Amino acid sequence: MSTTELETTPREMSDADHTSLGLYEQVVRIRTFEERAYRLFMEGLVKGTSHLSLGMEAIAAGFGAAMRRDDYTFCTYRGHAHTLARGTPMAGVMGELLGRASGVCGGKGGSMHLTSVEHGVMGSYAIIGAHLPIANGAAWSAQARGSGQVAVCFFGDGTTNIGAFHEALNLAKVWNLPVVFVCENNLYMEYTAIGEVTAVEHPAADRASAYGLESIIVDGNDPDAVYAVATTAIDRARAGGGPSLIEAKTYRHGGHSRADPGQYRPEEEVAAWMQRDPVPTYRARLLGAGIDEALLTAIEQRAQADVDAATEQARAALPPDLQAAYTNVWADGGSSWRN
Amino acid sequence: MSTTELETTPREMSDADHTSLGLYEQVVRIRTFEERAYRLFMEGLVKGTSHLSLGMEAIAAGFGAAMRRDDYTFCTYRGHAHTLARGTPMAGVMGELLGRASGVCGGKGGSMHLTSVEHGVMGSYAIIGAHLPIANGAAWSAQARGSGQVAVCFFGDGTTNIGAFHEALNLAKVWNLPVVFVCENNLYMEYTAIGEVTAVEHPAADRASAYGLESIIVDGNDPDAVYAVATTAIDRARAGGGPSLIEAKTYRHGGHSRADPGQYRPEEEVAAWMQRDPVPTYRARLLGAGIDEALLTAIEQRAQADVDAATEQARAALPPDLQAAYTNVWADGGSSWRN
Amino acid sequence: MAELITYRDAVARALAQEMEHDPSVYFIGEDVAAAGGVFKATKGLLEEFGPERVRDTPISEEAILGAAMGAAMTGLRPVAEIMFSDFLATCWDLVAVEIPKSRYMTDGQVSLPLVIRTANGGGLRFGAQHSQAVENWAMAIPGLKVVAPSNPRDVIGLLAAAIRDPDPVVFFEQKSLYPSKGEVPDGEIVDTLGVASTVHSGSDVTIVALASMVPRAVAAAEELEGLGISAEVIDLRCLVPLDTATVVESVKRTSRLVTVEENPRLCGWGAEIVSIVAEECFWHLDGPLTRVTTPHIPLPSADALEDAFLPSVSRIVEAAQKVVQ
Amino acid sequence: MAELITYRDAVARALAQEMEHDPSVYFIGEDVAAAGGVFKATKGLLEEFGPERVRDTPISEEAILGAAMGAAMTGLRPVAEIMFSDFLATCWDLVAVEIPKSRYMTDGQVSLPLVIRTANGGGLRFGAQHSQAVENWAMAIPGLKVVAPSNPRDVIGLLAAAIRDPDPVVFFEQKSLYPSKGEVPDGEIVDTLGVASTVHSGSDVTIVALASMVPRAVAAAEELEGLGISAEVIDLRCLVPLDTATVVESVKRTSRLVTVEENPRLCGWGAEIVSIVAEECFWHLDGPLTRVTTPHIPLPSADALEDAFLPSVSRIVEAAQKVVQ
Ligand SMILES: Cc1ncc(C[n+]2csc(CCOP(=O)(O)OP(=O)(O)O)c2C)c(N)n1
Ligand SMILES: Cc1ncc(C[n+]2csc(CCOP(=O)(O)OP(=O)(O)O)c2C)c(N)n1
Ligand SMILES: [Mg+2]
Ligand SMILES: [Mg+2]
Repeated sequence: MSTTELETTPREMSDADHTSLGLYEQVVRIRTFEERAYRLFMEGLVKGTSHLSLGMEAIAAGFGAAMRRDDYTFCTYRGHAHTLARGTPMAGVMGELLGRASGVCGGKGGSMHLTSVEHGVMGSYAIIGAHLPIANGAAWSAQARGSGQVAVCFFGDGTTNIGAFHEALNLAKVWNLPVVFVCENNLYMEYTAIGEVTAVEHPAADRASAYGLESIIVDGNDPDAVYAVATTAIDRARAGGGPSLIEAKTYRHGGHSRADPGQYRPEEEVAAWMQRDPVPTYRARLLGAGIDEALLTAIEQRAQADVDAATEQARAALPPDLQAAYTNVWADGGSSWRN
Repeated sequence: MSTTELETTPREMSDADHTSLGLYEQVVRIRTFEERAYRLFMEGLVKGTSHLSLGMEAIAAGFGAAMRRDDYTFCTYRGHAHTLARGTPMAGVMGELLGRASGVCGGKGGSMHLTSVEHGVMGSYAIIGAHLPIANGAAWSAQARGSGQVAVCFFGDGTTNIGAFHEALNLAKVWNLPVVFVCENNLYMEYTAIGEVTAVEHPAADRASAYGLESIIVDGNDPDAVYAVATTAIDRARAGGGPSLIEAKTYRHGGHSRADPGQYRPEEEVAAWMQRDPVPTYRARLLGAGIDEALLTAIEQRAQADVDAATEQARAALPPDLQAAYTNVWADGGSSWRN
Repeated sequence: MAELITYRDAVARALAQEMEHDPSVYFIGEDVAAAGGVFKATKGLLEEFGPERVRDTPISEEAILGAAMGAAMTGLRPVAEIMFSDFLATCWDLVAVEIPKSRYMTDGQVSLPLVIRTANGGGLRFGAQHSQAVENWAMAIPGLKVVAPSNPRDVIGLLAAAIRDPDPVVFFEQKSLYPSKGEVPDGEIVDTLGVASTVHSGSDVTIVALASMVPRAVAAAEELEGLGISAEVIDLRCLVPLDTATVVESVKRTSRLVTVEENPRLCGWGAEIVSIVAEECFWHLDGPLTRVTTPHIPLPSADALEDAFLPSVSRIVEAAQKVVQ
Repeated sequence: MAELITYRDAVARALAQEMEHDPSVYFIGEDVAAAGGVFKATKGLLEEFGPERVRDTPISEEAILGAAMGAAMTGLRPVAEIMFSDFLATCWDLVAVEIPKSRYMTDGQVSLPLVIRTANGGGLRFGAQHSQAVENWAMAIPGLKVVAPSNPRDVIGLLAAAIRDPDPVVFFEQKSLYPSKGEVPDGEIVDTLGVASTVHSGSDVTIVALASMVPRAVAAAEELEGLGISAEVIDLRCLVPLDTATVVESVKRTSRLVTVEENPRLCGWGAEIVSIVAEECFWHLDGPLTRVTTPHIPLPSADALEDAFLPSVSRIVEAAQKVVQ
């Protein structure tokens, strides 16, 4: 449906409206950033590889908004969105994608390993499944320290078939850890449909009972729905209620990584999901709820400006000094293996 | 109940009686062998370690009887019973326990790695979980070759919490493999109760649905019940009906391995399970069914005689020749890594 | 007749040749069938040999190698792809503790004719978890054969030999070499494992290299010629079986050794070559035995850094000059 | 005052000392708490420090090391036990690809003060899957510190140092040494990582050993004395950081080197020591550099075979005689 049909006259802003605008701002910022990252990859400025969250922004936005400042995020190589959603400055993320000294990891991590500990982003992990047990560890430490922090761990549908998933979910339940596992089910692994290699229909939700957990599925393209389910799970974990496993149904607009056109996906499927693009649909919902379009336009313009600025800063930044390769292997700052 | 109460007058033997006698013979042979293995370990003749199936004999007996001669067995370090249940000669098994050249693996495998390919025993694996994916491979090959063979894979309750379990069960279902996974749930791992480290009550059965499988629990101390469930699962697999996961409830009479007295187990628990010892209870059932006690006594005497003979042969056998250490690393029979 | 093909296409040609040759050869891995592999090195195999013999798997590396191992012991000759060699770590129990020990522990009852293909090494700006050169991990495990070709022709000859070999082979394809081209003769190509090749003859110093380091070593040898140093370059091709005869014979002539490996510094395969030479050629040596390696650091992602720390032609030249002077 | 205690009891004493010293030290593993460990090396810790700090885990090695890693990056100092070093293969991704690279990839944002304790090596007739000596696997990974004590006193001093170290340490306890006894002084013991010790002085040949090979090397040195050969024995104690200074200084004096390791032949730590010496001491050498290792085979189970193939005193003596003559 077109947004205009829905438009009503602007009105006073409620708390809920502010939350909605925050969510909209986040999806728009991520969308704008990812579109730019794709362009820079095609221009050869982003080297190696890059995995985008285009179409999947609502999950990062909803959880980011539900998390406390000191909560922990663990994500994958497809982690630009989650890194930004915790407030990591765009320039540092863009700098890392471009392999600059100004990057959040000084250019040593790259697109797949974005990390910003000061923003609670404890790392982007590029080995399928590896970070689920690690997220448990952060949750265990929060529990031991009585800090009330919660660890939120994002991963894909394909990740539910690797052993580390199983080990992590079981231990999380047995130790009653404050951790929330979020499966971003975008229906595909790299180029293979999850349905072709999985014993159950819902790769995460149909496994929940194997760990004594409730089966939870949410529309991953609906920022409000994600925010609601995230708030419930995170609050429960913080209150000592233990872990959750949430399956968020979503879809990536582009391919798996780099220049993959994603042609292994049926046209109708792509078209159907494009109808559910979280950015225009959420925009329409807000307008329908009577939010002043000017506010939305302002958000969109601010996002463009910020991404432009971040891109400029990253382009202007220097590559890492060669000596940097020999730093931070060890806590003493160096890399010597001999006395 | 005492056996005498149940006794009735002997009668003609039915097919069912022959099956029962076969099962009884198998549990008695395994029981007798394992008691001897324990004694030889305490005498220092079995070196290293040894994991017995005392109290768990009915599972090996029931499955052994239900398998076709060319089916595949994959078991663990706790594999004496499963190796014998496929018809591997006792002398070769005893020889391996004693580290003799006459052992089924020439003394190079030891108690934890009993293997007899000619009897379908494709190996005893000492790394928890490792053999579940390997059993899939044998089942995949049987499927590809159209041989109608089935792979049966035995493992313990503690093994359900390691990643390889999860990966194997999922692939078995996705590829519809002719494999039967049998969890011997003896309530303990080494010295820790399975309930203390597992998110669900039934470590295997409560996970079946995560792989699109039926939840199956059987009394692992009842040879008839095991035989029945084994026959159904194996026939289904052979007919192209895919994998099964079976949880057999049982208990080990002794400790985990070596000289472990198993004192971490509550006395009442041990006492209660001793009441369910498969050997006397099955003996009583057969007598109650009117089987001539003389037949049972004969089986018991034959088992003793065979174990005595196997022990003598093993004691008399030579240790492996030192040169044997350099054989069979490679298919050419040797061990050279250079040209 | 011969044609110029890429290292990438050589992989598919070798697999097709062997699946054609032997119906018991099966191929499994992640995204290998319908997608033709993430490096496009297995394109066309599904179409040619069908879904029974060319199968996509879940992301379950232990299940993949378990399937290969169990199938190999019961009559198939499986080839399993582990997409990146870094991921061997997620199934290392199968690679290091199950597959290589089975024949030995059963005193020969079990045969495992299987091949693990994997994309190895750096140079693509993939960062520390997708760029490791881990052929030394496999070389350290008794019971594994280890192969790493440096050119398209060898990819075919050695992969064919690995598939026909009755023992488990880990086959390292250097991912930085996939786009590289080379002459390949028509018809079936099957080599023998354990035979190194001397790709550049010389008399002053022996340079031993493998896979992606071979073209760099050859370039260095050419540069050294201009500097009046005659370098012999040996392409090992296999780490196990290891062609020690070729290395020892060469070092006895040149009296000097430089190894060039992508492995990080400590316990790389270069250390093994140096140790063999230090024991078996000691009285022939005229200079310190030197290794050119990646420094002992995780590989950084930024292109500027990655290029600076993988062994380069100039580092090889310097090392050779140093041992000769 | 000092007392005679076992290597096994030294482990529990070191853990108690450090858990006493620092409330952020936590200890997890399979059967480590209520049962006190399958080697009884952690007896009494649960009773002393309670179930919050001393925890039994499921049989989930990846979950164990993941818990340790995540906890270490967020304020705890976890010690995780991997029961047998062979099982490191089931969590090798955590050991080799996650834990050692995290600080580097994040350019120092993440600190991982954690220790992985594990029972390593052969000699107990446990067969090929429970007897491997894999300290070389860990040494090959940039970002890991690697420790392997040879006696009860060092178990305490080095385990304490490992726990207080800000970087990840893999701590190899040689399971054949658990029953061995040694003098241990009273009070807190904390050593420094990366310092080798010369346990027997000599002038004809340097013998470099580690863990269970140290007592054998010393016995060999004593036997060699009778044969008129003066052998110096160095106990490395740590592989990373590596005390190359002590080794290089010694070899420059003795001009000869024999390394003694439990690793299988190829790419063991002995090859690294030989390579360092072959490059840095070349002009001082008077004889071939020799390694005594386990042959490159999986370890057989039978006692007769196992005893014959782990490096023995007599093999060390022969090797030293050979390089000296
Ligand atoms: C252990 C391991 N196996 C394989 C890969 C290669 N790989 C990278 S992403 C990917 C697909 C993951 O799919 P999914 O979990 O659905 O996440 P998505 O990319 O769809 O977000 C694969 C197979 C890897 N990185 N690690
Ligand atoms: C990967 C791995 N972790 C730990 C061990 C040590 N271990 C040997 S047996 C055992 C207990 C296994 O319990 P369960 O699966 O219930 O089998 P059971 O011994 O009771 O038959 C453990 C932890 C191992 N062999 N492999
Ligand atoms: Mg996906
Ligand atoms: Mg058990």
